[in-house]
Order: sequence, then C-alpha cells, then structure tokens
Amino acid sequence: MRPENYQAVKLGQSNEYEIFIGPNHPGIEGNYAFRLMLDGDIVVSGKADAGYLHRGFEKLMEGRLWIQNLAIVPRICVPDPAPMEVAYSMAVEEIMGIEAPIRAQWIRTMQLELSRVAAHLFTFGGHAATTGMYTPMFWGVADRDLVLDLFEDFTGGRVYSIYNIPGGVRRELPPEFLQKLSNLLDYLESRQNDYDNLLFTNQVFVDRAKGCGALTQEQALELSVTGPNLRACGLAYDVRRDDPYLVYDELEFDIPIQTAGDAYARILVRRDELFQSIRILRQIIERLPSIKGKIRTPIPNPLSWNVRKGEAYARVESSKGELAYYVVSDGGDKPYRVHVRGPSSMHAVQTLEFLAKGARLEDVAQIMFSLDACPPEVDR
Amino acid sequence: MKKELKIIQKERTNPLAHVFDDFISFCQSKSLFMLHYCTGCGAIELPPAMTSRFDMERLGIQPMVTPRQADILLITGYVSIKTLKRVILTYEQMQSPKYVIGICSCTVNGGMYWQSYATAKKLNEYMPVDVYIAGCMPRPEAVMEGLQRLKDNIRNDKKEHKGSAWKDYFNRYDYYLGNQQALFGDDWQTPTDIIAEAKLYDLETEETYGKHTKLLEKHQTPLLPQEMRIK
Amino acid sequence: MNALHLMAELIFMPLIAFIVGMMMVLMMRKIAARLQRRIGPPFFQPLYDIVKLYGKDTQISHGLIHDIGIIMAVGGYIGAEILLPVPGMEGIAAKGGVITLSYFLMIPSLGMALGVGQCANPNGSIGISRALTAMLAYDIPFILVVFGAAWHYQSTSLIGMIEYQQMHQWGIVEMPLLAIAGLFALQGMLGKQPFEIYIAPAEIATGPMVEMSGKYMGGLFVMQTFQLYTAGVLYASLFLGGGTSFLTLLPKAFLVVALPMSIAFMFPRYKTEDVIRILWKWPVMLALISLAFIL
Amino acid sequence: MNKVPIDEILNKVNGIKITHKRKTRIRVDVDADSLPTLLELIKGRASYIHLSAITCVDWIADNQFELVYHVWSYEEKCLISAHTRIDRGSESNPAKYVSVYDLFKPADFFERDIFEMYGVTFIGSPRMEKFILTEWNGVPPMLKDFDAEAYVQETFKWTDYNPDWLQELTDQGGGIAVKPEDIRTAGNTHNMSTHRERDKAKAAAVKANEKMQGWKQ
Repeated sequence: MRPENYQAVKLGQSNEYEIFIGPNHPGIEGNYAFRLMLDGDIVVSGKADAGYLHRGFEKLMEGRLWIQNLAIVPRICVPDPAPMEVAYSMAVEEIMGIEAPIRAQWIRTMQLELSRVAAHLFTFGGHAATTGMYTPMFWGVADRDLVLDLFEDFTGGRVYSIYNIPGGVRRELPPEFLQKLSNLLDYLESRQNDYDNLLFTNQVFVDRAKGCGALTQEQALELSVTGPNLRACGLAYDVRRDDPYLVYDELEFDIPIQTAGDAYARILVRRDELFQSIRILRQIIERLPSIKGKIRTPIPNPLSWNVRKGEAYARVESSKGELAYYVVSDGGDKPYRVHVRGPSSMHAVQTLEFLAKGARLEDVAQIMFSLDACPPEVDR
Repeated sequence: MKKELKIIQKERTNPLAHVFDDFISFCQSKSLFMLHYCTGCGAIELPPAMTSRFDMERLGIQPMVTPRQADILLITGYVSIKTLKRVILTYEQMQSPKYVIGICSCTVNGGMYWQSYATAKKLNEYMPVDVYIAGCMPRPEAVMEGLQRLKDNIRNDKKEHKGSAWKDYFNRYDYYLGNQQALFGDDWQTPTDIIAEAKLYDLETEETYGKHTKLLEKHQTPLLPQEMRIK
Repeated sequence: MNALHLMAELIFMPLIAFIVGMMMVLMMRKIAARLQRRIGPPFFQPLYDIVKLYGKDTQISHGLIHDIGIIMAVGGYIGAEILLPVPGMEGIAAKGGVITLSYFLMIPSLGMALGVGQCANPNGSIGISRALTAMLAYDIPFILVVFGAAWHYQSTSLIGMIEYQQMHQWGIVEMPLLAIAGLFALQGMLGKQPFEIYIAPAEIATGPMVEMSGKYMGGLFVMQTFQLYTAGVLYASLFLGGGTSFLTLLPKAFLVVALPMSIAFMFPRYKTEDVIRILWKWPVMLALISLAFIL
Repeated sequence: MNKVPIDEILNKVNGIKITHKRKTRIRVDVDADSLPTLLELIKGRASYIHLSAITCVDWIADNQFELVYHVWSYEEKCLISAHTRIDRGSESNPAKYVSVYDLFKPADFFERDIFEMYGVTFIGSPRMEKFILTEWNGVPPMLKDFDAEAYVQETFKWTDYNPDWLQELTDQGGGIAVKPEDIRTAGNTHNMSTHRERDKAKAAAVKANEKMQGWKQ
C-alpha cells in the first residue's frame, strides 16, 4: 500500500526535503502543525500552519450575552485558563466603570498565581519530554493535579473554573482553604530538590538545552516576545509590575531573569517563577484573612445587562506572556467586538519560524516547547 | 496491496477456533494503544489520566505516536473542519480493529460551540464512534470509566456486537463519505482506498457503494507510488 | 537421538528466550512506572500486547522487502538465541562461538533498515539512518569487549568462557574495566536513553517503527523480548560467570537488564554526534586500557 | 536623554485627538493617512517599540472599519491605542490599508489575521495569504453581515437526545423547560429574519428556562 501520510515534493536540483511535524505528532504542543524544509539534519525553513483549533471565538462572543461569554473565555488557553477570565472581567469592569471589591481582587490574584504554578509544572514535563526524558512529565502532571484539586475546592471546576464575573468573584473561599493551600505549597517546595536533581541540573539535559533556540534581546523585542521568554533574554519586564493590576503592587516578588536567551534559560526562568509564585501565594495566605468585605460589586440582572458604550484594553501576565483583551461595547447586551491577544500568537508563529531556521531537526520540538506556545491562543 | 488479492475465508474446522478467537478478543480488550493526538481542549485531561495519579497503563492502555500502531483514536473535544479532515485521514490509516472515543460534549452535538462556523457538530456522521464520554470536560475518572466500557464492549463483542463499530465504516462507507463530501466539497478524497480494503477483507456490503462513491470515483486522481528524489 | 535432542534444543532455546524476554519487558515497564511514581502494567501485559498485535484484522504491507525485513529482524535474534548457551542446553553454541554471535546480533538492525527503507516514510528513513549510525557507535566498544574477553579466556566459545569462570573467578572481578565498557555498549545496544536517538518520538515519531502496524509491530515487540534476553544472558555469560542452572543464571541476567533501565528513565537523549562521541570515547578507552592489561 | 512629554510628540501629527484614559492608557484618534506617521514618531522618538496588537472593528452602520494599534513603551510604561477608520469597501472593491510591517515585525501576524477575518488587504505586508482559515471558502467570517448561526443551521445536523430517564421526568411534569431544539429552531425560523427578532425569541426561551430553574442572580 502507499505511504499515505507523505507527499513527496519534487524540488528539482536540490537536496531539500519536506517533513511535517504535526498536527498528529508527539513533538508538537497541542493541535498545531509545523512544516519543515530540511537539508540533511538542518532546517532550511519552517512554516507554521495554524487553524486546527479555530472555533471562531471572537465571532461566538459577539453572539452571546456578556455573562455567557465568561463560560467560553477560559477555553482559549487550556493549560492556563484563569488569566483569560480575569482579563475579560477586568476589561468589562473598566468599560462599566466599576471596580471589584478589594477582597475579590486578592482572591483573583491567588487564582492567577495558582494557575501559573499549574501551568509551569505542566511545561517542565513537556519540555523534558521533547528531549527524551519522560519522568519529569509524570511527576509534573501529578503535582499539577494537586493544584487542580484546590481549584476544584474553591471554584468548583477542575480545569475551567469560570470563577470570575465582572464585578468580583462568584463565591467565598471554603473554610480551611488557606490551610490546604499552605500545605500544598509546603509539598511543592519539598519537591524542589527532586526536580533540580532530575531535570534542571541534569548534565545531559543541560547539554541539550543550552544554546538551543537562542534569542538575543533585540531580536526578542523586535518579535514582540513577552513573558518568561523575554525575561530569559535579560529584560526584566513583567506586566504584573510594570502595568500593575489587581493587588500586585502590594505584593513583594522578584522578577527572575536569565541572559542567555536559550531553551535552558527559558526553563530556568520558569522554574524561578514557580517559586516566586509560591512566595506570592504565601503572602496572600498571610494577608487574606485580615481583608474582610464583599466579594462582588452588584451588577444588574445579567440576562438583560447592557454594558455602556466604550472600549477597554486589559492586560494580564499569563504564564505564557502578555495576554490582552480588547473589548468594545456599543451599549448592547452583547459585546460588539472582543479581540484576544494571546501571547503565543507571537511565539508560535513568527518567533518559532525565526528560531527554527538553521536549527537541527532534533531541536525543533524543544524550541517549540521551550517557548511554551499554546496553539489555541493562535487559532482562537 | 493489489486489488486482485483477496483473503479467502476458509470454513473454520478447527474445534478450538472459538477458543483462539476468545483469547484474541480478550487480549484486544486488555491491550489498547491509543493515538497521541490532541484534537481539542479535552486533551488536557489525558495527561493526568495517563500519568502518575490515575495511571492508565495499569489498565493496559498506553499512548502510541503513529496511527499505524494505534487501536483507539481519542477525539478530545470539538473538531474544527480543518482538524476533521486530518482526523478522518488518521482514522483511515489505523489498522482494524480500531475504536473511536468521542470525549467532551462537543463531539456529541457541537457542545458550547454549536453556533460556531468552524467546528463540526456530530462526530458519528463522519466516522463510527464506539463510546461517547460527555462532559465539559470529562474528568480523568470519567475518561477511565469510558475506556473501561470500551474494554467491556470489546470483550463481549461476539455476543452483543458492540465493539465492532469499525466494520460499519467499511459496510456503510457511502453514508460516511456522503457526509464528508457535504462538508468538504465534492472533490474530497483521502489517500486511502477504503473500497479496495473493504473488498480485500470481505467487508463490503450493498451500502458500501452508492452515489457518493460514484462521485468519488469521478473525482479521484489516481495515487501513484511516491517517488523520493534526491538530486 | 542426538539429532532429536538438538532439534528439541533449537525449539526450546528461543522459546525460553521469548518467555524470559517478556518478563524482562515487564520488568522494564515496572521499573519505569516505579520511577515515575505509578503502578505500571499488569503481569501479562507484554503477552497481551503481542497477541493483540498479531490478532489485528488488517495489516498494511509496503512490499516484499518490508515483510522480509521484519523476518530478518526476528530471525537474526532467533539465530542468536541458539548460539547462546543456557544451563542444560547448548544448541549450536559449541560450533558457533561468540564471533558468530556478534555477527548475528547485527542482522536485526540491517533487516529493520531494509524493511523501513521500503516504507518510504521520511521519519522512518531518518530513524533508521540514525539507528545504523548508533550501531556503528556501540559496535566498536562491543567488539573490543568481546575480543578482550575472548583473549582473556583463551577461547571464542561461550561454553569455554563460562567453564573458565566457573573454575576461576568471574570476569567482572578479573577485568572490571572491560566489564564497565561492556555495560556502556549494552546501554547503546538496547537503545535506551541517553542513547535513544533513533526512536526519538518527539522528533521523528519513533523513527523506524513509524509505518509498522499489526503483525509487523508484533514482530518488533517479539524482537524486543529477544533483544533484552540476549543482552542480559550474553553479558552474564561474559562477565558474571554464566550459571549452572537457571536459578543462578536468570537473576544475573535480570540484574544486568535492570541496570540500564534504571539509568534510562532518568536521562534525556543525546544527539547523534554526541552518541558517537561518548561511545567512542569512554567505553573504547576503558576497553583499550583493559586490553593493555590483558595482553 | 531629556524626556519629551508624549503629548508634545503626539501633537505633531495633524488632526490628532488625544484622550488620557488613565495613567497607563492613552487613546489617540487619527486620520487613516497620518497613522503610519504617528506610529513612526512614537516608535522613533518615544520608545514605543512593542506592538501589542492590531484590532479591527467592523462598524457596519457607518460602513467603516476601525483599526486599533496598541503600542506599548517599556520605558514609559504606557500604552497608546491609536484608532483610525478606513472605508469598509465592498465585495468587488475590498478595503485596503497600508502595512506597518516595516515598523513592527509582529504586524505580519495581526495583518494576516485581519486579512482573513475581515478581508482588509494590507499593502506591503509580506504574507497576505490564508493562514488559519485555509479550508474556508466563504466570506471573511468576522464581518458583521456574515450570519454564523444561519450558516451553521444550513450546514450541520444535530443529535436529538431523548433518553428514557428524561421522558420519565417529563411525564411527572418536570424535565427541560426549553429544549435545545426549540432554541435552535427559534433561531432558524425564516419569518424572523433579523437578528433582533431572533435574539428576542431566544431571550424569551432563556427567560422561561430561568423561571423554571428558579435561578437567581
């Protein structure tokens, strides 16, 4: 029978051949495709092929009520859904001219940081698996599951929490939740040594990751790279500190940076960020009980809720980078336009194509995972 | 594979034949390789189900990377039209017996994306589905439960004919092809020759052919063996 | 009588290898599971997998060479099994010796290369070219080790080597450096991390296996059981004194296989050139130093 | 380097309207002609080097597209949203605008996205081709006059789900107040051609459902 999934390309006088990575390929993150032209082992050019996860979110949102949209926004980035709801809620609040009560803001911050912890744990395993080491994936995903348990505890949803609404959060924290959170953080910190020994200081892994997909700061800025990928190039830029939202200006945290800009620097930045998130969460555990008050600013009946005319651009630092929602209202009960600026739309298309050029076939998957690209953010 | 080839089903005279058959179906139910293809957001619940916490391997299920080796195709969530084409291609490349599990409500009826112009709504219009696991998204426990159900179906296939949905694709190819053509256009064709395979493995029925397969024959460009040229 | 006896041995030796090999596969998967903090597969899982793969209703063959390649791959190992003496059964080991055996161990890779070549899948082609490169890398230390051992025992017959060790000391005591070099070569031979470059799922979708389905994949699974068994028993015979009965031989063989497996799941894979560099540097150096002592 | 206030730079552009929304947000309205000048100015003179996004909004009532360029400065920690309006064009004469790819590399992605979703051609953009919607043959789907729901009703079929346990509940007077089929058919009825009527029908259905469930805000 024919080799079906392969179409030979006739290229005349050339050594080049084409190879598909994805959409069905273990070296691709999610449902995404990357077409490579190879000369031997060296990538001559790569072309991203997106759209496998396209659902037309922006169109869907124009056809639904403001409150209904909360159910679909988290689906835009599956591994890290919390920043999506928060960003959408913040944008709507800005148009409405209301502000979430201070306690709700603290709870939101906690949710964002927990989500970041979960997303980073997920990334370590994925990145390690592209180099052939599967144990960190098993460990990371199992530890992430414990975070998901907490999500389930306080929001009711394991992955998609749909916990935020414009004006606050849906419900109060369950009793003794902070104690559980504190226990989890203790556990995660106790695992630090294991992860360091297994992954971050593993000599073979370091050899593989160092120098792979290196990006200089100028290139990163030119390609609009944000988030941990930018910080790995030596620029300490974080939306949480530079365009503060929620209560981040009251919290103490460092912005970890690395200067090499390669895959190893990126995963180290994520590792450090994970522990910074734990530090933030510890502060929240300390401060939250003393912050009393409502968790919701009342909004009109959501089924006949007309948001006044206006527009807002809300930016949040997700685990992947700068996430932004541009929401336009024409005064109706539905958004007139919602534009999602997913950080991965910059990383997974132009940056990946740029970095893949000249890389080795062995490194392509690693470059993609080290950029922590999330394909649904590209496709929407 | 040449079209003249045909596997001749001999009369089974071996008195132990059904014992062997039972043993094979027992082993089939105990060892399932699933294809590592994340079609949608439900895929996020597969890593937990596969890894340390729920550990699918103790049920005999492990991920495989290419469709050739896989037994189960997990459709994890909505399938956009672009994905659906690839999913059908993947499904046709898999070797029978093969099973499809539709995870998430989106595969049943479009789910929360029912208004979306870009996603297909009913998965079982395009390929036979063995088990649906509803939920948005189903928890790992539900995924395991669904897989357990599939295993039971395979085990009881002889009695209840639940586990052989894959035969339906050959038996009623015209129906599935019709739905695919309605969505992808008349000139839709996959590189796999399902009709030839149905003939070869003695799975053809009257419903294998119809107006849609005629249309396919009209548009089908012959697929020649591929050449790889270097210089 | 003698011919009948030989016939029985020729059948039983691969059979034992298959059964023991399946247990080794199970052990390998259990070790992985334990390191990854999970339970792992049930006891009969390797058997279920193989029966399932052979019980597939449809297969895709890419042509005659594809079929022959798999037969060569499995056949090469079956040939190796009957050259590998186990307690009570010698097969044709007395006639072949360790040199023939090491030739037989190359046949499977060549067979796979033939079969995969016909598939025309670029992933498979890249994978098999990497596999042959890796073979080149681990064969040099392997041949050196075999040569050193043969020189030391003054015999090219495995039976003779085992007898020598039973009378004197185990090879690992008398030439520890060579034994360590042998372990390196073993890791490469089994194709486990960090020398796993040719099956690399994340890059080339398990390379040579990409187009294998049904019975072909089943053939590869069977091959894997033989491979583990051969590696374990050969190393035990060369350095751990073989065994007078299965009770003494098998624990050694399992131990030998368990060691690379425990290492494998803690490391990523090297790139092709690094595989060659590592395998041509350390084990070759160790083997040469050891040879200097022996000679 | 002495810092020039951003307003001073912005005011060099003709016909500009500046709104300070809050400390880190400035809204700027300019003509379509002077937008590239503006972007060049703020990039070259005021360190606004990070193009965060380009958004297109379809103001169908005005027959215009609004293009919004969100540009961020790492040094001044401020985001300028530059709004401009271009003609919406027609099917035979699609809307055109000039690309800013030579200023901001990421514009490649956003402009291609807008090209697919709205049909605006950006002159000078390197890859004006389909990317996400390669399998889509219809009109650009994000246009307000593309009715996704009608398209879906025409193209796809639905599964009806009426299990026995639900039937039992319905017999006892319970069950689902408004079935999904009814909502869909409410959307599909041909005599209700406008969006508004269809929405009304759906809202009525939702309200009835809400009453049954006793759902409170």
